[in-house]
Amino acid sequence: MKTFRNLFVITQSLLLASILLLQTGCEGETTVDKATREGIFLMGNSAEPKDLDPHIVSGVLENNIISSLFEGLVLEHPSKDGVALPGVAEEWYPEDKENPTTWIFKLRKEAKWSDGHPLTAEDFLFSFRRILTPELASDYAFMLFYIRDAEAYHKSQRAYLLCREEEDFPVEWESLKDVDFGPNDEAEEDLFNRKGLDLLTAKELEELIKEPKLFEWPESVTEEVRNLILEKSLEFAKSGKKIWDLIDFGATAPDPHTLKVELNAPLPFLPEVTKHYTWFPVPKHAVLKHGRMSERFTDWTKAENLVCNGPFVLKSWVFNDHIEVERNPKYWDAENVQLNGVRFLPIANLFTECRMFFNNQLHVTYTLAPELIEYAKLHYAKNLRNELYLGTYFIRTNTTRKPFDDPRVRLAFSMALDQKAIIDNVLQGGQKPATGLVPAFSGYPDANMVKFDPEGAKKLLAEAGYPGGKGLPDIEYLTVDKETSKAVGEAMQAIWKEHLGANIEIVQMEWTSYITNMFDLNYDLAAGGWIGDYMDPLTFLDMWMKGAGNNRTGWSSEEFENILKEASAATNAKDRYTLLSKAEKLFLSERPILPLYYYSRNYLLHKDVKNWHPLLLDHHPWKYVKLQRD
Amino acid sequence: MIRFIFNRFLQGLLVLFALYTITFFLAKAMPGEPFTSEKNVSEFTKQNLRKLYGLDKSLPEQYFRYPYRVLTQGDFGVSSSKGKPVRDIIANSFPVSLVLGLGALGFAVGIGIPLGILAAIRKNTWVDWGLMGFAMIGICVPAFTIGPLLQILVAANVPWLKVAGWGSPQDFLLPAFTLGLVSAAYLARLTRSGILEILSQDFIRTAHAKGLSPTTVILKHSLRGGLLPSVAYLGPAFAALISGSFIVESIFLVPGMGQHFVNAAVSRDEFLLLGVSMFFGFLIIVMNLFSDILTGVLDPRVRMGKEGA
Amino acid sequence: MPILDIQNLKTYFHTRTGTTKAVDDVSFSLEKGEILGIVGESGSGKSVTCYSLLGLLPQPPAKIEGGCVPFDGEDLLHVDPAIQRKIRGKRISMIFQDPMSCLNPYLRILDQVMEPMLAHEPGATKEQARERAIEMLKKVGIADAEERAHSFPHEFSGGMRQRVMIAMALVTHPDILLADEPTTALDVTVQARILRLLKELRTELDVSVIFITHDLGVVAEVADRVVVMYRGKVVEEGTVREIFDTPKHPYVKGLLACRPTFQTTSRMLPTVEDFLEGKTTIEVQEPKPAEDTQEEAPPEPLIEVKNLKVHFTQSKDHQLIKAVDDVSLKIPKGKTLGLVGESGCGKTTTGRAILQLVKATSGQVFYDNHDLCQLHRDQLLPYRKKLQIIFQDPYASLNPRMTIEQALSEPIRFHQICTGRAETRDRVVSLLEEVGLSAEHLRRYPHEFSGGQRQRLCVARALAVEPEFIVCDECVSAMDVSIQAQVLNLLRNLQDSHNLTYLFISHDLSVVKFVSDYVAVMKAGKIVEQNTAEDVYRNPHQDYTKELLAAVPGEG
Amino acid sequence: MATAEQTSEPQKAENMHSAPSSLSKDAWLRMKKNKVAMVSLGVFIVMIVLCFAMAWKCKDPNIINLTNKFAAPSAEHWFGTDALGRDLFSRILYGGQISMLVGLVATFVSVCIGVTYGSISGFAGGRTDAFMMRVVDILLSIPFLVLVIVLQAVLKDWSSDTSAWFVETLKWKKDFSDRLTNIIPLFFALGIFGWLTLARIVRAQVLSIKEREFIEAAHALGYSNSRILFRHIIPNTLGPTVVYATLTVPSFIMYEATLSYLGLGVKPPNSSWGILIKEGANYMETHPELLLLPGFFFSLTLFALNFLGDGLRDALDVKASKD
Repeated sequence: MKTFRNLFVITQSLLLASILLLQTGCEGETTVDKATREGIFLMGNSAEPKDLDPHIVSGVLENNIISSLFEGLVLEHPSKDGVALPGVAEEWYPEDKENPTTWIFKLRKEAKWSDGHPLTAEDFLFSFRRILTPELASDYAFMLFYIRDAEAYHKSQRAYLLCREEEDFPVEWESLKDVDFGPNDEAEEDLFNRKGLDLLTAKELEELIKEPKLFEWPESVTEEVRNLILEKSLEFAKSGKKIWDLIDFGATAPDPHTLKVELNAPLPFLPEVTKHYTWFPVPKHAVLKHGRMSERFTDWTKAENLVCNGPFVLKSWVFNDHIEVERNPKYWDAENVQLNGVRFLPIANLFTECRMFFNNQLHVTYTLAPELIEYAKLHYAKNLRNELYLGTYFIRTNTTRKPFDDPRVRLAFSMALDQKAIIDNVLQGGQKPATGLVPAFSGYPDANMVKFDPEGAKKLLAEAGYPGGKGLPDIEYLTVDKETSKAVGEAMQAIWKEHLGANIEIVQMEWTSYITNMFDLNYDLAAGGWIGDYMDPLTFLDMWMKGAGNNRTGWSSEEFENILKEASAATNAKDRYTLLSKAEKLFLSERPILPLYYYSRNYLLHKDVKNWHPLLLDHHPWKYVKLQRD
Repeated sequence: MIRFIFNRFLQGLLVLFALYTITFFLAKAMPGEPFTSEKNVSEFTKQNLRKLYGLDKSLPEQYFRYPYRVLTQGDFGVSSSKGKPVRDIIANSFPVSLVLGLGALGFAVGIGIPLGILAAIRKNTWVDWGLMGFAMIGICVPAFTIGPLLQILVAANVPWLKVAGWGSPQDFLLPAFTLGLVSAAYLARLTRSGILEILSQDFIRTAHAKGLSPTTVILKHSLRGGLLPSVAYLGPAFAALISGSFIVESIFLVPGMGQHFVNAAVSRDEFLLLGVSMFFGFLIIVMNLFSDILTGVLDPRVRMGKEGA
Repeated sequence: MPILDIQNLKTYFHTRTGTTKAVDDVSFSLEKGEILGIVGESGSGKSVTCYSLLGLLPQPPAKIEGGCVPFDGEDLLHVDPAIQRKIRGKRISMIFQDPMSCLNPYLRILDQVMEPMLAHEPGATKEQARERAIEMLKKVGIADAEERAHSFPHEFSGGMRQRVMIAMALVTHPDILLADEPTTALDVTVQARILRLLKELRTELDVSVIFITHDLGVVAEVADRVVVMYRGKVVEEGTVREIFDTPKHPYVKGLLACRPTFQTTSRMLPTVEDFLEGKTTIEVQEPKPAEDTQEEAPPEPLIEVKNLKVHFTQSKDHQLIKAVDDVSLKIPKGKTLGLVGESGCGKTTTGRAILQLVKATSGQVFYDNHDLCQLHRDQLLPYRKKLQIIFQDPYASLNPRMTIEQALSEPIRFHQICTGRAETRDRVVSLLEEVGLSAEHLRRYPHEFSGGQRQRLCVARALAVEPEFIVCDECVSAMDVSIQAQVLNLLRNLQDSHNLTYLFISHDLSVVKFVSDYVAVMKAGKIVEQNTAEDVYRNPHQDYTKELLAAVPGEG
Repeated sequence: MATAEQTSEPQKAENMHSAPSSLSKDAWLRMKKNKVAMVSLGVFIVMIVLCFAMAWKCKDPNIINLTNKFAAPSAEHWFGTDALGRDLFSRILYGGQISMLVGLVATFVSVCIGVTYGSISGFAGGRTDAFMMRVVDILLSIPFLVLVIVLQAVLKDWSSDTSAWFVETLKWKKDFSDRLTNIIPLFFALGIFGWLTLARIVRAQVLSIKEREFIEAAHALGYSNSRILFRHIIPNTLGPTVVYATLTVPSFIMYEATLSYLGLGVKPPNSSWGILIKEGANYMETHPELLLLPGFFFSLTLFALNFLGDGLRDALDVKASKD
């Protein structure tokens, strides 16, 4: 037996010895020390990007990488929100200051792609057309819908484009808004409504003319109009022309270094919008070298092929492991770029990310797990960043179902929500209680309509016919499979039980099921939130229009939409804000959503990082970020 | 032998096809689709996306199209969530999982089997109970507890070990240990009972009668037969180890294959899901076959017929 | 001077249920160059004695309580384990009963035969060990030793394996060889060859042998001197002649008497108990004067087997094995047909094919003029209870997780012989009493019975369904002679009282001679000779039969 | 080495006086002699009493007190409170109800399926066996999460509808029927996968048992196949089955937590050991007691169960009872 035990000891010590062997050759320098010395910024970036093609992706994490590789017309300010610095455009101005519908961007002449190819207005025109091409199916094409005819092109609105040229078209086009020009997935299987009138081929149109029952028109549309539309569509379809030839696209290039953008309506904050990566240029020559314009996921974004115009170029991309960028010597402002490179790590696990930071493996984390905030406050107080973020967390209500079809019930639930208690005790991330829908903006009035008022809530609920919660059905609260979402749900469950006597059943689901159920209005209450896409209140308001992709509450209001329309026509920024605020108040008085808090971003930042300032959208322009050991 | 492998290969093909059928229809039965997003994606864009991935076709057409393209063009489709060909994703992540899995296997075998032998030798003593209790801890304590504990207690205090990451040679140690621990525990139990079974056999008495030392008796005469149950266990277990583990990969930031099983399901990434599932099914089949062959190598009686007499 | 002198050896087993004195004050000595036979039945302590010498007993539960065995200046019983290991396998070697399970199935023959030499002769190279191993394998009679040494044990036949065991034991040229029932599991002809080999090797290698066996015939064949053990004690010691001709102890007398031989003519056997109880004259029933009727007209056959063939295809190499090849048999009602042959000759398969437990490839089995082979599973059911079987291993053939009551009442209920609970129970009790057990055994499990009792239980289970025909498949082969006598007597009694018909399958020619009215000799799937028992034994026609008869130990 | 014959007849007869009447009673008598198993049984019973009898006397486990979170142990809260200020002790006890129920019922279900399936496969042999084992291969490779998501979608409304039916038709208490109907889908999910390995183990056992002579004797007695299978073969596979089954209990309990998070199981604010451990692990740095205390109860129960399983195997093995 003894010999046997020896054998056991030997195997174990061999194992240990081999581990110790590995130890030699490792110096005492931590990962971050080394990176700081080399000027490489180490960033936790939550997940592997879907792609590096600005026209395909739609996430925040991709933005972090893409904004290091590409540069748009204007650039974010490193410390001020809503301020634009020159990017590819040296200067920009609306043709008419009073009515900013047409904008001119003067591009810098020395702008170059990283392969030395000059960057001209033509590249922008190509990029705009590319992202709008229906076949590319970009999720985010709507960000360009401000440009004249962009929407019509992207959605292939054939009938509209054909008929608007017709001077003696019998009716207002507006009156045809109920026609299924686009696809209608609720239509019956064998009807052309499912495909959409504008998308029918010549053959299908001929078939339809022969057999009119194949397409259901709204009753109000006259025979004459129907035939006219069909005829024109057929004629066009047969001609073999493209929709692109039909439109009068708003973006043009008067000369190679001037970009002219004509919009549907005046837009004073267009430069803000162009900071978004959907407006970034892509290299026409490089994209076409690796595939067609409308092809997704071609090889042009591969590490060895990617051509870009930002402060950095792609150095390596190891799938699911890291993406590293390095200095772009061809960048117009290369001498002012502070970092030698950035390494993005797809760390999905929040705890791992924090522990990597604690172990000096990261300069900045993507976020901070709420469970670790307490620990970070104790041990890493200097590194802990808590910044306001342009986003609102809210609970959607299903206004098509009892009891939330009654606005009084919605209001009661909103008023009973003890926002502060939840923030202070569950989230602990320094979030602000949401007083309205739109987070605080400079110049935009706070709605200040959402308040914790349990007594008022009880009264309202009683008025709605549920005194003390009696008669309330079981309410299903839909949320995702995350620990924090569950904790918030449990806290609200207890709060609503206490103040309203309501029985809440928490239903957790993984992400896609949750979204699907929410979109199908298969819920009573559902957790939700919205992060602003650009620095304007509109990004929070236009989603509540009828049929907008993210409404999903079943709520709609003509009045609300009219105010928004009015606002879009307003030329004066102040008037516009007043109108938007009016819309917000109207919305809040109906309370189809129960605002909980305004987001804040909690993350850890290493002391070596300089020039990294709090920003509402959290887009930190890479060229200013600096690493320096004090 | 060749006939046996050929037979199993044919059966394997049928298994793969059945697996494909089930996975395909399960994937279709999940709520939502790859393009479900909280962003405002219009029905029009979705239709274009469906067209792009061939998801607009009728169900039977889609059902036959995939195997057709796999078999004729080696095309496993493009992942809708990662924007890369599924073949490349597997080719990129499988080697990582393989290294991790082999490391885990190393730990499992290196810890589990010696402990099992020790427990068998000291049967029904405190050594035995202690070791089996330890094995029970390995089975009870989930990876999401062991992993972070190792990060906090080990990685944070050992300068040359990183909390997470993949790249330097020592990076595989912690994740492989975490991954291998459960298998080590199972192996310890299986080895213990396997050896005890063999130690009660007559030929062990013969070996003692020859005057061999106890170590030789254990190592030469009882280990081979005593390992048979472990080998049978290791077949499918190894397939599971080298196809990665979502939890371990997530905790230690390992770019392996396990995360695709979860991510593909959550993002309704049909082709990636089919790809990794079929690959896993293939591994299971191969490993089961391999473990059957290895059983034959260890036990010469199995090679010839069922039993000698 | 004796080479080994065992003095007052005491080995006890301490278990939770109490202490068993397995070896209780045993003394004997082994002279140089002799073969000493130790005879005794299972449980007599003969094996434990040998294991004690080599320190092979698991301690606990075994404990050597006393005695000393001086060997080479050391006391074998109290020597340091490391030194004991040096003696074991080098100076004293051992071979065991079942060569199937005593060779490591996972290692090649050569490795196993080389191993003792490599372990005990540190200077020996692998090459030398290999040479010596091959030489030894040749010496024990393995043809093509060079080639076959690379095979695994399962590729060898039983006799070959025992030869390998012997080679392995003698490869280090030991002084003493302990042989524990080395031929018990072998066929008679093989046994004869092995015994001859042992005798040859003894002189050639100058080794002293302790030969342990329960078979008096074997001892008579091989030993110079005999020690008889009973319940842990030596009851008698002497030369073979002394023991066989003038046994003194009643146990030895009983042992000699209860063994059926070719000369036994009585219908019942005396039992050891009779002798131990002090009966001096043993009354056995006189043979019935039935021989006349037998010779005149054999009664109607109950079972008739015509051209029965059972062929298997081996799954791996697709070889056709003709296990039973064109066998025809007739078994008259109320009589016993003995089926003899060596292992693998197809006698067991024949028995099972008759009972339709194995599907016949072709041929017919008539019972009451119905061809059983043609019947469907459901149609067969009424015949199941008419035809029963008793197996060799009574332990393996009883469900270990069923009490005796459950095991016996299940067939009764199933075949609806009795329906009521009480009625069934009465029937079970009467069955138990019929086979010599009692109602107090009802709630026990099979493992709580001794081998002989278990076989009685198997008989009782077979009787439960009131059969007319029973296949006894080697049903006494694994038993000690005293128990064998009891079971044989029981079978005889039952045959008389129930008018049963037996097919008695065995490799033991003496037993077959004793129980059978008719005998069929089988070889390689075919019947080579078939006649009345008397005729076959007195006047064998075939060479094979003669060879078999000549090989029976103690009958030459 | 001590062969079966060694114990002599008279001693046997003495043991016979207290002859037990059935396998289970007999097994119990043997187990009483196994100290480790009896201590384990004691621990296990204490756990059951704590969770199922004591729990009702404790505080309501779901009362939230946001201002008193992470409280240290006190007379008021024996184990302190959790992240939402709920009493940890009563949460552990109530969680234990779910976990033990899930662990034991799911194990029971998977043992039932696994044993039946595996034994049929092994008993039938040949092509049926090959087919049945390939089905196991297929099920083993099916992506678990996908199946769970589908099940969740299919069963989402089922549980509340069923619960409502219980309340209306059978007049059950709403709370009780809700909890019941919520965990039933869990058994579906666990049941589909839980039995696969067990089936393989049982099959291997059956392959060797069916060659034994008592099975042939049973055939000779004309018993039907199902009788042979269920009366003679399956009882003899119990030993390894019990051991493997106890090894699977922890994984079932942990799976329950994962499934609950996907909406297929325990509904918040109710909890289980798996969920408590999963959530407690997140506070590892700051409040390790949230992980350690439920982890302790969980491990203790499983240790007890495991040694109990070992003891049970030995007790069920009638042959081993000799020494």
